[in-house]
Amino acid sequence: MSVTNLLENWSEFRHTHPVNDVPHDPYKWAMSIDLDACTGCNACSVACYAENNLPVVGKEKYAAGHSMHWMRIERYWPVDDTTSLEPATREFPDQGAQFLPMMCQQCEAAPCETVCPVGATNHTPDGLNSQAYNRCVGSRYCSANCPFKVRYFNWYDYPTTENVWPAEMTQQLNPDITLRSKGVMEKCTFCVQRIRAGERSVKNEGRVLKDGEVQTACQQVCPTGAITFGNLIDSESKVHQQWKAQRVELTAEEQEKDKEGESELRGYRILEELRAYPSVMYMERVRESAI
Amino acid sequence: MSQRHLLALFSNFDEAEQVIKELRNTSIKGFDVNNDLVVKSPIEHPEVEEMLGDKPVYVQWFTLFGALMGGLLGFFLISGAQANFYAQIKGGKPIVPFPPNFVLTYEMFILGGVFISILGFLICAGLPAKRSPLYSSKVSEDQIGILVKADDAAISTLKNIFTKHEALEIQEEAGK
Amino acid sequence: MKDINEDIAWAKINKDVLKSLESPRKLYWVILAVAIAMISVAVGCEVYQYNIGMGVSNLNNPHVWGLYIATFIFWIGMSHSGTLLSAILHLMHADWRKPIYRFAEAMTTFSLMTAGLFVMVHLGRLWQFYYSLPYPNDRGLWPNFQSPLLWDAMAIFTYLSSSILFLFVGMIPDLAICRDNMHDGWRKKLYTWLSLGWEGTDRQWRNFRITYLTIACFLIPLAVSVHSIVASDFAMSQQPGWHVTSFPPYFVAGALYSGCAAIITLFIILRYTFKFEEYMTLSILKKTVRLTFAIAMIWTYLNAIEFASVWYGHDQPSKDVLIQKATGPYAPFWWGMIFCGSVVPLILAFKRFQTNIPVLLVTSLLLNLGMWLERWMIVAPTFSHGYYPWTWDHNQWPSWVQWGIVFGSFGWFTLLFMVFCKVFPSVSMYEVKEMVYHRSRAAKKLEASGLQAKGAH
Amino acid sequence: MMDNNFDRRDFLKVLGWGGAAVALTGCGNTSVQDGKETVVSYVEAAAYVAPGISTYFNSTCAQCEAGCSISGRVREGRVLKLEGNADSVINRGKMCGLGQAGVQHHYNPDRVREPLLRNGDKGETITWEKAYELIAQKLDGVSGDNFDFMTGTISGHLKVLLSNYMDSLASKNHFVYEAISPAVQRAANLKSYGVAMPRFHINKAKVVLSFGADFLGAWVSPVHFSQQYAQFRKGNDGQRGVLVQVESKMTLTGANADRWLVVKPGTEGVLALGVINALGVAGLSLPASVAAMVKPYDKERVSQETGVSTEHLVKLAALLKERSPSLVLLGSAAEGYAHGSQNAAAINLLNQVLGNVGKTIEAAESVPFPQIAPSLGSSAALRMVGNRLADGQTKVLFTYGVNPVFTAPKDSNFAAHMAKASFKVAFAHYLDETALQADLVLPLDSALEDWGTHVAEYQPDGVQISIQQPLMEKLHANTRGMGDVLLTLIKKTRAAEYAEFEDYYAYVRTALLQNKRQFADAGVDDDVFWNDLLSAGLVNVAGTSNKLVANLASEIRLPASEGVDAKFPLRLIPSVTANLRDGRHANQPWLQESPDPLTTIVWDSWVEIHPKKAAELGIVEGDIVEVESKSGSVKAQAYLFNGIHPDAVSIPLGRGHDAMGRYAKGFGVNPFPMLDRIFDDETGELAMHETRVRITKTSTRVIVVKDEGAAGGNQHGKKIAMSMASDAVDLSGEA
Repeated sequence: MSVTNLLENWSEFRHTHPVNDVPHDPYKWAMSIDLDACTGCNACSVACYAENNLPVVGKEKYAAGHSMHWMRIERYWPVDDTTSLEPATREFPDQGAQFLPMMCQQCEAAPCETVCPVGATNHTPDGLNSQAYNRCVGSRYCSANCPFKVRYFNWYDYPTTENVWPAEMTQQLNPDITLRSKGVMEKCTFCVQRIRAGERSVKNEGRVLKDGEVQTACQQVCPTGAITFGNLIDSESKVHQQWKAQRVELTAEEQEKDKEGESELRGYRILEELRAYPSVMYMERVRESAI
Repeated sequence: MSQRHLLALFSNFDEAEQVIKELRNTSIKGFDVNNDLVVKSPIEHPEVEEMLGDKPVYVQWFTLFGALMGGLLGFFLISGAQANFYAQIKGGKPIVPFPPNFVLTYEMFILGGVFISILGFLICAGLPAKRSPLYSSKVSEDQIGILVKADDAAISTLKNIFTKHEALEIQEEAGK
Repeated sequence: MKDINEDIAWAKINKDVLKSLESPRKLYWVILAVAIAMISVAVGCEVYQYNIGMGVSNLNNPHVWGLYIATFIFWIGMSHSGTLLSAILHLMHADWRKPIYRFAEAMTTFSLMTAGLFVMVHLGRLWQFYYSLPYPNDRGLWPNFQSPLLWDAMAIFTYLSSSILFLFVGMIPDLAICRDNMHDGWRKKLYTWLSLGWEGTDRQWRNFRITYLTIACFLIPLAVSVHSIVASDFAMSQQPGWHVTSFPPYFVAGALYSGCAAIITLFIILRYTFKFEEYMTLSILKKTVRLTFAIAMIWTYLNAIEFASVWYGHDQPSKDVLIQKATGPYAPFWWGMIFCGSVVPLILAFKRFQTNIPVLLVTSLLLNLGMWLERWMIVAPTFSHGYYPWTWDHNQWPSWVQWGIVFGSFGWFTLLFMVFCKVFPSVSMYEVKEMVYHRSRAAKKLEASGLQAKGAH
Repeated sequence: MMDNNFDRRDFLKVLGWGGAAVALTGCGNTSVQDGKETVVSYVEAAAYVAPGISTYFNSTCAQCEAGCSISGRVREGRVLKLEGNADSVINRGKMCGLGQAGVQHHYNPDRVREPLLRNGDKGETITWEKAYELIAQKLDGVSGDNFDFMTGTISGHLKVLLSNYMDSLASKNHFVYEAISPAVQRAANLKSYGVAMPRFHINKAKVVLSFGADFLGAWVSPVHFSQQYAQFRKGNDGQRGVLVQVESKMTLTGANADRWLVVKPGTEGVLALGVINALGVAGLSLPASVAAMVKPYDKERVSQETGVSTEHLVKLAALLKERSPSLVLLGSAAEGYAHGSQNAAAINLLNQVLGNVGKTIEAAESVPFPQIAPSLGSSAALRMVGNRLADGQTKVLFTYGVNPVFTAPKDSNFAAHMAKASFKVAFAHYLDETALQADLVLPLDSALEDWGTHVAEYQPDGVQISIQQPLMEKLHANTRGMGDVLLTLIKKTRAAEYAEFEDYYAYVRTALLQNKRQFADAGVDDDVFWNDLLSAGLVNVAGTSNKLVANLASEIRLPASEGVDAKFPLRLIPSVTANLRDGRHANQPWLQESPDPLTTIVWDSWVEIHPKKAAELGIVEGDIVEVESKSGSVKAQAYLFNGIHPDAVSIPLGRGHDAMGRYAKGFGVNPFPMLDRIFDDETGELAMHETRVRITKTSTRVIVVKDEGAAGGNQHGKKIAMSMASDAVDLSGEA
């Protein structure tokens, strides 16, 4: 922690983020989710359990609010009176429900990062919100400050908890990922293990990853292809094109859509007004007006 | 020529003041009122100290030094560490952000100030100290003690002055 | 009303106070026993939680914080009035502080120690707590200095060490008294060692005065900063109901408030158990009570300000949280806080209650209950009703483990405090002497100037 | 410390001792040391095992009958994850949650590991040899008429082998039982289209009108239909597809509909005819016979009978008329009545009237090798077996892939009748309810350990024969593949013919190689062909094409809307959830903990009831309510749900096991037993939706364990899950 280092790179150390003049390079991982395609079937959530060694906590712990689903499917009812505390005010949900896959939004300016006392969660050069399990001391401040509440804490030592991974089931565990012990925070990583493996594989070829070479587990499984994941910088990537088409700016806090009132744009980011700059763009569900 | 200590105890400050006045006025050979006189009192009593003539206190300089050092150390330690800790962005804030570092600098400023002041106090007050040859537990109770150091020759004169001002008790260091 | 007798013999002062180191009333031992019992409950709970995991506390997602943090703030808050009484009043030359500031400072120190424990208890991986300390290591790993939690750690460390030093320095002359009056034994050794060979020489007194003054000056801004920083844990966050500008002053006021209430409680207990009726006089109590009342009103005002600013602001989530506090499952506790914090203190406005020991005891306890509720109502409701409706959870309730540890912490504090009062003079002898000395001289002057002065002779 | 003469050797000595001390006190024996596990060096590991490298093997998903082709991620010889096989026309690389949980079927800690012979109410472990002998001697002297083999849907060479085995025993009693099957519509389709299971082109339709067909959840081939649905939503020639769902209890598909129309249970047919009528009114030319038939179904009557507002009826007709082609689907909700076939006929008629037949409905090709075509299950099979058992016709009963004791209505007394059979063999993976009734339980390889071929009933394109191959070594030494078991059994009587097949693998291989020219040009070397086949995991063959016929139903008898049954005023809708289906997978924890999409409830059953009705009965969420039918009753937590008709309550199927191991036993309730034994008039299928119930509140209340928070489904004005009107946007342009 030499002071010379401090003085030499002073301007760099005073740089704020996100701004356009220091783009992530060569990767900025991002996602877009088409709510019109999402059917709420939960396949992505199960895929996440399979890929990321998520513990099945069982009924009692689930009841206590200790569930560990990194990707949860939320089900909303269209309501006429949004202020009422009653779940649904219509007699029948005659326009169906609305499903929303919610996972860590990998914010560019993540509220969880600043507050961690030990710096266990940070913003990586390729635009992920990383979580260093073995650095975490479990103050849970990050979760307290997460607007989306997508961080999940290991309230118990699940690897040694009965019936979480009984004998044979341990063989299913993904060796690319650690098992989290009690007292650490965890969350969706955009399947970072797959990203890193991909990066390694192309490194030898001296090129960068092409679109589709790395898929997240949820994207890979989604039967309707509602989830798109990729490198936002790569103009070839689908996610880039979708963000572009929806005119959603990663570093903007208000999008075209919000500016022009009547818009045919579907893209938006959740709780954007909090200026966390999420890396996940959602595309509005569409409802037929003729019936 | 050998010197000896002499301790006289008085019931109240007025007596003690009289004694000191007299000692100051009468010049006794082998006894320097400014260096060989120590007043011991159960409570803090500025007036007596005034009579002893102004003796400067340096603690506040320690304080100043400590506070500044604490502050500087605080800021550079923290900023330096931040700059070195893989220089990772957190929450879009600069890697060396001012508001947090100010808070910590402020704390370090106070910490340094307090610690070094205490150090200064111990140094200036000469604590921890060996017990002086003559001491009476009365001093910590309700009596004022006057400890003098003087040549054997002067001892008797001093004794007389003390007794004149009805010293409750006079302790004398055994002669050599 | 009877105040400290001005021509009380100094020797008597020594005798009376030193007695407190020898023979307290039976009640003392009862209190000690109870305290130890309470601690063992907490220890049991903590061991259980440590082994099984934080889950047993019934905290969950989104309720990741609970009573631990709330009680942490509570203890931090309590520590403040020690500084208030001893430092601020010292600078203001309010001599009535002299008989009571010693135990107030002790209270500061020990409540800080208790607060520190809660940070530990709260951690998911207690065994790794040292990750949050800035120690040089060859991997160049450092804690995250941006985190308000780290500011907390730093502030608390500074505050704790400073107030211990302040307490100690102020006690040196008294330690010398103990040294001189104790018959041989471990205690005499202890006092001899601690009093650093103090003899009350003019040189010592001179430096002593300056040092004590300096530290007092430092302590006041420090105390303010400490609780503002605790407030930052919330104000610096982004959550509705936490992200409030007025939190720092609000927290400080609350801190002084609970502290003063605690002082009243302890005042009454000490006064009885150690037979200090002659020194901890009702007139002093009365002054403390009035001070408390004033602070209570300040707190009430700041509280109102907070609600008002939320209410008139356009931040709907914050508004929802406020409404939730007042109407949701937390409503009983929230209104309880309002009642204990803003209504109960009105009792203190009545002269006849300002010296009524039983009433004051009950009241002060109620005030502290109110202050504890306040902390809980700051921490918990935001979790149950945050930004993200899907995760709203109104049913979470702390488990017996949480309650047990909170309960035990009071025992822990009481133990430390009571042991201190038994081992060290909890009334500052030399300063009481100064007090009566100056008062009697003042009286004499009055007499000399021909005016009728009462109380002399 | 260095000043004392403490030289290096001493230091090491100390270390050495210290180390030893640790070893003695610290570790103790490892499971390897005391022989519980064995260490196999990678030096002698199988060729495909490269430490740290994952290899992918294609196989077939056996979690349901859709026959999705899967690609298993295998590393260090362990299967880690199941992913979709991109080459499969059925699932095109995609999977559902149920399918992915296949690994938990394989690794399930509660699998049967040894052959168990009933001894009193205990099972004692025996060897396979002993088991085979036992079977031989029990079958000795039992005539084919007295021998029943009850299986679930079965296809491919296992089916061939099975039928040969049945021949060898001169038995015709192979019963294929599926508790939940589209049997009624197969019959109806056969009548109206001439094919039992045509192809549906959701993606080509502009409007999909689905009568309770949960094609995104649990209907026929959900993963395939989900993909069609995605295209359908993107729209073809610039028009986003419109989904209208008609049902009495919202399904996952209903939840995704643009318009969800709740109908009085059982009146789907009426509505269908009503729509036809309305179409006629709207100016669509109807065949005279049809016009006559739907005449009585004017919009007022239909609206009054079904509860669908005339406004929506007209709008719907208009939509269907102007946006063609459309597609009308028919699902279990419409089938599950005594007049299910009539409903089906009416709904199919709507398709015909709209001229969708041939456009969005096409004849599927039939499998070129009929003997490996799937033998389709029905619930009628249960009835037949039940009767035969009751009459004592069945002396020996084999069961495979079915759990009738769990899925049979209580009134059918299946368990009791089953006891009458003198010898019952269950070929099982777990000790499920049926296995517990058996005299002999034979442990089977998991689907990820076994060989086989599968042909799905629903074939979206050509005919796909999916290959099933082991993804890893057996977990348990004493389990056997069903094929191998059958082979062994059949060799008892026909040793000569099957001598050349030393195991089922050899059998399958030979069988496929025989037809090599069907799949590849004859020149290809056998091994090359075989390896290609295995790596592909499937083979597509041209099926024999079929013609669609257009039989307009001449007459449709729909019951007049019946009055309210005073004793049992409500309808019970046993809902089929995408994850748990008929309960055969209830012991897979991922499925138990994956929230139900609509209620977000986990690990438990619930009773869906409309808030209005709940208010009448003073029921609030979490009340334990008792649901009683003539035949039985269950107690479960109430969940207030707007997506259900006020005159109906719904309980999900699949939970409520009292066997099947730690993850299934004791979670939730099982509504199967309480179903009234009312059957479809024509097909004799169990009419699942006919059961009438009454519901009473008990004194207990629980907190419902669900993912949904205190805000329920309300976003409180926060822009979280947003939606917009279709006319504001053109999706076809989007990236």
